[in-house]
Formats: sequence, structure tokens, C-alpha cells
Amino acid sequence: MEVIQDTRPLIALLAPFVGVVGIVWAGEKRANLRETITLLTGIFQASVVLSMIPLVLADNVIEFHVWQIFTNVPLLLRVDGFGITFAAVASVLWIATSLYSIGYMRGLHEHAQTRFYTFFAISMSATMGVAFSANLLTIYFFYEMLSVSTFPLVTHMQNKEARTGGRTYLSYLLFTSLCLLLPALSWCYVWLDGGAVTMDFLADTGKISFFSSHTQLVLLLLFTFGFAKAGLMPVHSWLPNAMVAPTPVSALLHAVAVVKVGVFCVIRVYSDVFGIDLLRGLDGERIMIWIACATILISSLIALSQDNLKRRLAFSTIGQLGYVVLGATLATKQGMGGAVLHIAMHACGKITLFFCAGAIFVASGKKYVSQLRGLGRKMPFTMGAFLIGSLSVIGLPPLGGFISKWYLALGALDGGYFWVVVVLLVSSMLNVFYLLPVAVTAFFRDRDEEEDEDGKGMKEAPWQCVIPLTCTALGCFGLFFFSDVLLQLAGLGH
Amino acid sequence: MRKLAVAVVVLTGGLLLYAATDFAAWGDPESPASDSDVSKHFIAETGVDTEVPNMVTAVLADYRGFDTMFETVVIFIAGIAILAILKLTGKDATKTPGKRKDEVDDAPDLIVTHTVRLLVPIIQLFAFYVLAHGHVSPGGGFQGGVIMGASFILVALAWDLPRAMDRLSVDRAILLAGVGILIYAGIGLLAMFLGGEFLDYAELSTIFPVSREMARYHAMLGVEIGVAFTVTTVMFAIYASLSSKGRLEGGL
Amino acid sequence: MSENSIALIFACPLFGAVLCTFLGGAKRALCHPVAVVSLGGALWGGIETLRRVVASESHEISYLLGGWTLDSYPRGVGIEFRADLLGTLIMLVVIGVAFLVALYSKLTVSEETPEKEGPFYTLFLLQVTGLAGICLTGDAFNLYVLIEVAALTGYGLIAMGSARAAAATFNYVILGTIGASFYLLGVGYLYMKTGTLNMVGIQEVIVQQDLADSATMQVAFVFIGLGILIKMAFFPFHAWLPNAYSHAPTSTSCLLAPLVTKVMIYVMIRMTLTVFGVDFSFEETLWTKLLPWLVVVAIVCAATMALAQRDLKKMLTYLIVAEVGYMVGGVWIYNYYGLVGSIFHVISDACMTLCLFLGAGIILRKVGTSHFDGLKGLFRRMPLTMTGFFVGGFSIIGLPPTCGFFSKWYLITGGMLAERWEYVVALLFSTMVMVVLFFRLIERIHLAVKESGEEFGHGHGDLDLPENETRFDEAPLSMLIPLLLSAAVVLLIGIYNQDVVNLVESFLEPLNLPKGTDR
Amino acid sequence: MFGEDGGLLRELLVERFNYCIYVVLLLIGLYAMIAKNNLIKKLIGMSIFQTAIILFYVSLGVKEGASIPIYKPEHDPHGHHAEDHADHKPKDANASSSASADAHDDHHEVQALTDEQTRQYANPLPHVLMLTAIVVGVATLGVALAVVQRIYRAYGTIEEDEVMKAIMEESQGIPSTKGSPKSKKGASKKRKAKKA
Repeated sequence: MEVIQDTRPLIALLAPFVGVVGIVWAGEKRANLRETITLLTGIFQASVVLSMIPLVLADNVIEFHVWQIFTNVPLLLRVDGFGITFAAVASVLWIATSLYSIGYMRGLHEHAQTRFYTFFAISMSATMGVAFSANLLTIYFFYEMLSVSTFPLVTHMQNKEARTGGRTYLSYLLFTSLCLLLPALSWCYVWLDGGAVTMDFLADTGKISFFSSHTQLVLLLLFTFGFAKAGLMPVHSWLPNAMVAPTPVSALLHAVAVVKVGVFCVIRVYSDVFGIDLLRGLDGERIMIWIACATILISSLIALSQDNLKRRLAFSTIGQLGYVVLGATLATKQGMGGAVLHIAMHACGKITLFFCAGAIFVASGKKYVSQLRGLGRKMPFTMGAFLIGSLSVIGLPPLGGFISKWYLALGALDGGYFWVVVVLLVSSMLNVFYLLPVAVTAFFRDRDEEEDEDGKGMKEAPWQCVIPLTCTALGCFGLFFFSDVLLQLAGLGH
Repeated sequence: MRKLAVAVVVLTGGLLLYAATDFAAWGDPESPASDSDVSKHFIAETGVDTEVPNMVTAVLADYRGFDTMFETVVIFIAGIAILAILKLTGKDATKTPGKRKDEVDDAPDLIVTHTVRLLVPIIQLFAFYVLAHGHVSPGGGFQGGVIMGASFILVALAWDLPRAMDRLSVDRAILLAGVGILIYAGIGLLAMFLGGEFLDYAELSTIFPVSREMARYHAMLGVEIGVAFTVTTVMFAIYASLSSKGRLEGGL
Repeated sequence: MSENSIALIFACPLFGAVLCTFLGGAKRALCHPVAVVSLGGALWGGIETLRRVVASESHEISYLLGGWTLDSYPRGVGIEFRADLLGTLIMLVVIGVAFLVALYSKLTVSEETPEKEGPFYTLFLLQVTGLAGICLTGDAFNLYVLIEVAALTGYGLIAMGSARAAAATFNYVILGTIGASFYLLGVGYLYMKTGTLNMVGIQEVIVQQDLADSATMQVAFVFIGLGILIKMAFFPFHAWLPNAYSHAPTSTSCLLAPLVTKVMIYVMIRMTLTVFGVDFSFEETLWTKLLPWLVVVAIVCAATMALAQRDLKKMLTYLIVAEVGYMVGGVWIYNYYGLVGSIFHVISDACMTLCLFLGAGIILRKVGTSHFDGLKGLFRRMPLTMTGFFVGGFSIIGLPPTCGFFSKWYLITGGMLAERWEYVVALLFSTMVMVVLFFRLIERIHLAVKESGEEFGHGHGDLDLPENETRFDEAPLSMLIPLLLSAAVVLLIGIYNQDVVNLVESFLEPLNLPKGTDR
Repeated sequence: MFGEDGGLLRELLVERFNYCIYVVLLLIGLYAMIAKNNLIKKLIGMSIFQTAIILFYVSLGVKEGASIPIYKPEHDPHGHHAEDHADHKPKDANASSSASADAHDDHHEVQALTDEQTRQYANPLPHVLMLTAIVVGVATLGVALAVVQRIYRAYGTIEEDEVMKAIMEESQGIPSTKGSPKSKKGASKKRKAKKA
């Protein structure tokens, strides 16, 4: 493995900030210019990230030293396979979301759009930061930045509902990060050789064995629940509450960036701070598998009972995040790989579903599953994409979701947890039960007569909405057929 | 409140008495306070260093001159703060206050005014004496200044505030207080510009035809005069502000 | 001239103050520039001093006032200014904060205390003189005089405001005098036992004669400690602070709130480390056992009281009381990292409190009230001001990369290493309270929901706010620039925390404090 | 603590009489500052409190068999001794053994005092410190009186509980507008009228 010094991680990190300047400068009055800048920034960022993939595939890591936080701890950016997988997914999907939000925000005549785009860009910068972090403290910095910068997005509506949602959102995220994560971090940094160990993901994996196994378990719990963005039960309820945000936010941040930052951090801690070997030897590690499995099943059951489409998707997200954490807790190579893959696969599938939910809202103002009868004929593209997204999340070939679930199952068997495979199967069945009815209702149930009255003029959503969701739906296929690259980045390739 | 006060008092008293068990013997010449290098230096070497016979004055104005400068500043602050708190400005100032019930319009008493007329010059002369003689006997800027200030207050008491303010208006008093600070700090600064530390009076010997010791001796008189300026004027300003509730008219 | 840079630190504001008195009558408009210029001079002197201190071998400079130099006279004959790294850093913070407040104060002074610019700036500058002097003096009695200089100017500055402020000042006078007199009494005991007033001299005698067991010394320690705790508004003695600071004129609270309590904490650190010495303070007294628990009570109570406030300025004052608890705790958990955290927190807390109070002053001026009700939808009107205000808020919460994060990090670390879990828990508790407090504020500033929960508009698109509540209406530049500067300082101290901490560490290194990492 | 020829009582009351007085004064002052309701009484307490500390310092400076710290004529650098001694002292006498300042023809050389002579003078430092403390006390008292007067002007009373009551009424009566002095003064005037 070769270490290359390069500024590209930093450029990917700072590009959104340059974008922010442009966005604020263009402002509300020059809306077209503002949106163009957003799109260009997204494209630029994605291309910078993608340009690093060949280097990483050639078994290199890219590093950039930004600044010295403490005596021994630098703010270090490092691009490795895992990080770039996540970064690439997030930045590519940002382009789609940017386009989508033009249609969405204009379609609904939303207020304060400049603020929306500004904080969206800052959130993306923070996401890149997490993806490229080289040690725990760096991750913590960007993690907090993400929590704060998404708050104005969640409370975008500025009404009572937004206030309640925003309160829950922020209190969960900040309480866990400040009360669980911060003490855990300072515990690690100080007691390991008085700060000489920097918790670097590359160099200091497994150094935590310095502590007694008891302490290790406590730290494991602190870290897992400290990263509450991972949505593990019982610190999950911020996610359904965050659904008061405009749909682009829900789509990119609460299906891709924010929640994935959570599981990303958890995987980092499991695989690069503790390390697979140490984790396997840990007595209490089984608890984590139970928690992950419980999260998967319980959230799927709750999702069944939700009529609000976005809330149903939110609980589905919690369940899918459980898969990722599960993959990490299995402490096998396949399991970890499956977790990494599932980040990408689920991102693509779930963003499609959210895009569709938003497109339905823009076109018809419908929020509830029970209101969707007959909508499939009016909005064929949207509902078609919804079906594809659902199937991918359920995990059917030839869609991306299948591959990640496959590796997760392999990992479970490898680790000797046969019952976990059963849990995976059961939960896939539950996925079918709560996702497919949506598409079925839309396509095969006729509209009531009185509903036809107000739905006469209904047509497909604006093109800015339809194009992105079609693209991401196709992406679900694409990921299945071109999964070699991802497998290699996840460390499962040849 | 009372219970709390009793509790605090009992606790503090206990602490104080506990500390007293360990005090140095009463009047013991060997006690650390009396026997330390510093106090021995003050007693033995004041004459050598400054040629001032009154050690208290030498310690006050020279060895610990920096303390004394801020002591003067404290007095100055008191004057300014009282003015800032009480003085009525803007609309409030022009409003004529209603007469108090106990206020009487009688003319000043003949005996009192005549006595005061005789006394004031003597008091002021004495003030100068106390100020100037501070080097060799108890006295100095603070004491002289207070006596001087008292003479103005006496005028205000015997007649009324306006009459005293004819001689020293509060605005001018505050200006003069500032002048006092300027004299003190100015001497310090001058010493600094002449190459020494701040307040190193000995350096003044480079521009005055005296020895280093005598430079300290004379500079001490200079700063005492500065102190006297501030104390005199601020004492009067405090009296004037307090007695007239900040309106600076009438008074008691 | 360079060797006299220390003298500039107090001479510039002193002469500026006298000049302001002279100008106070006819040329009031000149007072503000005079104040700014003289503080600029002091700032230059301060930076020059810091440069020299860092460059010098022992990292400290002795400046013997009156020329009573150490090589020809015994130590303690004259008054010594000792600029070591700790004192110089805090002094620089004092002057820097004062400089920003002076810039900021132009409008508020002429509006809130009309025709009193002269007295205001005189007192203002003398306050700075006193506080900066406290940081540098090496003489225990001179410290008392300077404390009184700072206190008296403080009384004057606060009572200049409304009648309510005067009523609050009275409590301040009483408690402040008790505090200062206790300190004076303690110094008297010290003098009785050691025969000198010089801080280093006292320390030398304590070590030579092994005075640790002496009852008088123990009581002296208690009185000095109590006096300082009262002065810094440590929890049970905090009664004077919230009312005094929240009713004081804007510029006054902006100057006093960041500085006074912090400087007193510096005095406590100075007394424990330099005067009594590490061994005496931490090993021979009960304070290390007792005080962390008091700190826990203090932090929890102050944070809870802050939670109950519905007035911005009042809430901030309770936060100060809680922060005082942090710093006192950092000292008395008796740990190297705790002390680093405490000292760093003194610096960062001064900056972030400044930022918040400057912001609150602008809000008060714009909205006419600092009650929470007045805050709704302010972000739309004053985005820049509010951004500056938020930076201060984030720093108080302890979010990276603001300086508040780093100080909290060191404090938590110190608490953990000393195994003072109760302190760590109290810190985390109050962090949570601050999250609630500030996001409650941010929510109000950001959202357009009335206190009652009633909505203004209909969600999407229009918010139906009256015209004057949505118009872009930024604070005047003379107030906005200092606020943004202070916000920038909060961020910069965070980003360059390593440089500051290195200075603090090279001050603490020779003291051999327990590091607790060799488990 | 218990001397051989006397108990605790003798120790405290006779030998440390001043220390006892200062403790008593200090406590009286402290009590008044906390417990008294009248603001002026509180200030009186404050003055007593500060005076107690001054008494303590002055007691500290006491030195048995010493006089006030002003040079006696024979030690005075400018005193008559210069001429007196010049008459019967040879100029080349050993200067260090000289008990007093040696004198020369036109200008004299001042000598440091010996230990024996140093014993004759009390320590000047406590006196100097107390001069400062007195000044600070006066200044504080002055400012405090001004503050009390300001309170009286606004609320028409100097009883603490009544002031508190007035403040409570005021903060409830007037909604949370900026507390301009004018409105407050209006309220206080009304109250004054009521009292009358």
C-alpha cells in the first residue's frame, strides 16, 4: 500500500463552500444562476471524488494533512476504499438531488430557497469530511458539523411541526454525541499513552486492546450509540421526526448522507479502531448483533403500520441501517464487505423511493399510502421507479440490493450465526409486505369516484423531478451489473 | 437572613479564633513580619536610599509608590463614579426639584459664617503644612488633601453649596483630580523616559542638579502634591454630589 | 522602549482615562476615539510583552516598579510586575476584549447614558487598567489594590444604568467588599507569617520554613480562597452577578461579563500555584477533596437556573456562573490536564462570552427587549449578526472547531484522569443544558413560531410575517464588526488552540502536577 | 496555645487583646452587612468590617520597645547629628562601626542602621498598607452611598425588603419592554405619592 499526498480530498471538501459563496451571492433574485451553481458544484465535487477511484483501486491511499488538532492528533484526510465508496455514492447522488430539488422546491413555491441550498452544500462538505477522515477525532469534527448544518434543513418549514421535529432531531444527535461520544473519545485519547496513540484508522487498529475487556465493551457501546445517526434502536426516533424536512433533504440526507454517516462511523470504529480480530474475541460483541437484529425486525414491523409514506420509508431506513450495523458486528470479512456494499445499494434504492414520494407530493399533494390508488396510471414513470426501488431494497436480483444481502448472509454463516440468516430472510419478507403494497395500490387499485373529481388534472411530476428518479432507479440495475468496482473497493474483489 | 448571618458569623469567628491560636507573639520583635529582610531594609536603609526620615512616607511614595498611585486612582474613580451615578443629565437636569419639607430658607447663621471665615485660611495653611511636612513627621498627600477638602466642605456647610462651588466647582474639581493623577503618573512616566523603570524617581537626577537619593526625596514631594490635588478635589466632589443628590445645587 | 512595554499596558489606559475626564465636558465626542487609541496602545504593549516573554529563557519577565531591582535590593522591597506566560496570556485577553468592546460601545454609550461619555470611558479604561494589572502584578497587596480598582469602576459602570441596575449594584458592593476584605485579611495572615508581600517571596518562605501545618496559613488560605470565590461569583456566592450584569448598560455588561469572573479565576490559579505553591494548596488542604463536589452542585444549580430564564441577558449571566464552576473544578480536580483546561477555558470563555454579549446587545438595541419573545424570526433580519451570535453559542455548547470544544475537551480529560467522575458528569449535564438553551434560542431566532406555539403563516411559501419583521435590517457596522471579529477570534483560538496550549503547558511544566496517564 | 503561666483566657484576653477586638469588630460588621435590612446600616456594618481589618494590620505592626517609624534625630539623614558627630569623630574612622551616619565636610554620607538600631523602630509597612486600605474603604463607602441615593431616588425607600417589593411590582407591572429610566421613575413617583 502506497501513501500519496494529494490535495484532492481537501478540494472535494471545500468545493461546496465555494459553492455556498456563489449561492449566497446569486441569492433569491437570480434563482436560475443559483441552481446552476449548485449543480456545477455537485458535478465538480463528484468528478473530483471519482477521479480518485483509479488511484485507490491501484491499492493506494491518498492523504492530506490539514491541521494539528492536539499535540499528537492531526486533522488528517485520508481516502481509502471504504471512504471513497461512500464519498462517491454521496456526491453522485448529490447531483441527482440538486436537479430534483429544483423541481421540488419550485413546484411547491418554497420560501428561503437560498438558505436551503446553502446548508445543503455545507452538509455535503461535512459528509465528505466524514468519508475522508483518517482518525476518530477528525470524524467527530465533521460529524458534529453535519448535525448542526442539517438543522436548518430539517426545520425548513418554520412551523410548529418543524419545531417539534427539529427538537427531537437535534436533541437526539447532540445528546448522544456530546454525552456518549465525547467522553469515549477523550477516554481513548488520553489513556492510551497520554495521547500518543492518535486512533488513526490505519496505524492504530486494535490498540484499544490496552484496556480491559470490560472497558472495551463499555467503549464499544458508547461508540455505537454515540453515533446516533446510525439509527440503531433505541436512539432511532430522530429519523422519523426528521421527515418534516422537504423531501430532497429526506432523500439525500436521511436516506443517504446523514444516516450513512452514522453507520459509516460505526463500521469505522468496528473495523478500524477495534479491528475484526479484537471484535471477535470480545465477549459482549454478541449483544450488538442482537441489538442490530432487533432493530431490523422491530422497525420493519413498525413500518408496516405507517400510513404516511415518508414515515414508512423512514422506518424502512432504520431497518436497512440495522443491516449495515449487523454486517459490521458480525466481525467477518464478508460481513464488513456486505455492510459497505449495503451502504451503496441501499442509498441508491432508498433515494429513489424518497424521490418518488416527493414527486407524488409535488404532483398531487398526497402524503399517505392509502391515497395512492390509481396513481400508477397517472404517473407511470414515478411509480415504475418506485417499484424498482422497492424491489432493490427487498433484495431481488438483478438489482443492487441483492448483492449486499448476499454478502451479509455469507458473513453471518462465516461467523457461525445461522440464526442471523433467518433474521435476514424474515426481514426481507417484511420488506415485501410494507413496500410492495404501495406500488400495488398505485397500479392495481381503482380510484374512488369522488377522488376522481379532484384528481382530474393530475399528471406526472415536473421533469426536474422525474429525470433524477429515473436515473437512480436505473442505477439500481447498474449497481448489480457493475458491482465489480464496488466489490473491489469494499475489499471483497480479487 | 438573620439565621444565615448568625451562621456565617459563627463560622467566620471560629476560623478567626482558630487562626489566632497560631499568631506570632504580641509585639514580638522576632516575629516574621517585623524581622523579615524587607521590613529591616525599610528601617535600616530608607535613609540611605531616599534620605527621607519618615519611613512611612518613603515606603508609601517610593518603595510602594505604585500602590499609592493606584490608591490615588481609586479616589479618582470614586469621584468619577459618584458623578456618573448621581449626576442628572439631559431632561432630568433641567427639571426643577420640588423643595423638601425640611428645607429652610433661612440666611446663613452669622456666628457660624464668621467663625468659618476665620477658620478656613488656618485650616488650609495647616493642610499645606501637613502635606509639605510629610517627609519628616506624620503627614503627607492624603492627610493634607483631606484637610484641604474639609475646608471647602466647611464653606458649603456654613453657607450653602453654591458658595463653595463658586470657589471650586465640581467640574473643575474633577479636572483637578485628573491633574493630580497626571502629576503622579507623569513623574513616573518621565522617569521611564529618562531610562529607568516606571516610577524610578532616581532617574530624575539626570535632569535635576541633585543626587539620586535627593531626586527620590524631591520626587516624593511631587507625587504627594499630586495625591493632595486628587484627594482635595474628590472629597469635595463627593460631598457636593451626595449632599445635593446629583443636582449640584443647594446641598444640605 | 521595548523593555518598558509592560508599563504601557497600564500607562496607556491610565492616561487615556484622565484625558477622557478632561474631554468629558466640552468635547464628549472625542472620548470614544481616545479610549480606542489608548487601548490600542495597551494592546501593542501587551503583544510586545508576550513576544518578549516567549523569547526569554525562563519565560518570565520581572519588571521592578520604582527601580527597586532584585540585584541591589531584597525581593519585596518594591513592587514587582511579573509577566509569566499565564499572566501575559490572560492580560492579552483582557486588553483584546476591552479593545473590541471599546470599538463596539460608541452607539450604546451615547444612547443609554447620554452626556456621560466622559465618566463612562474614564471608568471603562480604569477598569481595564485594573484587570490588566491584576494579571501581571507579583505583589499580593498590590493585587488587592488593583482588585479594588476593578471593583470600584465596576460599581460605577453598572450603577450608571437604570435604577434597577443600581439596586443590583448595592448587592455587588456588599458582596464585593466582603470578598475583597477577606482577601485582604488573608494577605495579612500571610504577611504575619512570612514577612513579605511578594508572591514569590511568600512561596519561598513557605517552603523554607515549612509553614504547611500552621493554623494561620490554613486560615489564610481559606480566607483568600473564599474572598476570590465570592468575587468570581462561584455558585452560592453568585447572588450579585445575574442582576448586576443583566441590568447594566450594554457596553458595561459586554466588558464586565467576559472579564471580571475570568480574571478572578486567574487570581485563584495564581494564588494556588505561585503563592501557596502546589504542595500546600493541593496536598495540605481539604480543598481538593471538598471543592469538586461543591463545583458539581454549582454547575448543576447554575445550569438549572439558566434553564428557567426567559430573558436572554439573564440567561447568559447564569451561564457565566455555570462556566465559573467549570473552571474552578478544573483547578481543584488537581490534575495537569484539568489545569490546562481551566486556563484555556478562561481564555476561550472570555472570547465566547464576549461574542454572546455583543450579540445580545445588538438584539437588545434592535428589538428593544432581550426577552425570548422578541427573538422570533430574527435570523432573516440580521443574518450576519445572528451568525456571529451562533458561533458564540456553539462555543459554549462545545462544538468543534470553536475554542469551547477544546477547553471542554481538556476539562473532561482532566476529570477522567483524576477519576473525578462526578465532575465529568456535571460537565456533561451542563453541556446538555447548554444545548437545550442555545437551540431553544436558535429555534426562536430561526423559526417563525410564536411563544404560544401558534404559527404565523401556512407552512409552504409565505410566512405572513409583518413587513418590519422580514426586512433585511442588519446592525450598524460599528457594532457588527466587533461582533464578527470576536466570532472570528472564537474560531481562530479553536483552530490555533495548539499554540495557546503549548504556552500554557510550558508554564505548567515546571510545577510537576500529576498527569495521571501512567496507568 | 496554653502558656505556662496562664490559660487560654489570659492568652486571648490579655496578650492578644487587640486580636480579640478585631475579631469582635469584624463579626459585628459582617453580621450587620448580612442581616440588616436598612441599606445605610449595611454600609455602617461594612465600615466596621473594614476598620476591623485595619485594626488587625496595625496590631501586626506592633513591636515591643520600638518607636514610630520616623528616624530619631540621631539617625536622621538631615538631622543635627551630622554636625554633632563631625566634631568628635575622626574622618578616617571605621565607617562600618559607626553607630550613626558619618559626616563629611560639605556633604554627608548616610549610613544604614545596624541591627541594634533597627530594633528601635516599628515596621512601617503595615501602616502604609493601611493607609491604602483606608483610602479604598472611603472610596467604596462613597460609591456605595451614591448607589443608595440612586436607589432612594428611584424607589423612595432604603429598606431592602421594600426595594425588593418595588422591583417585583415593577417587573410584573411593566411588560418586557426596554426598562427605560423614565417609566421606572414614573412608577416610583406614584409610590412616593402613595406613601405621603
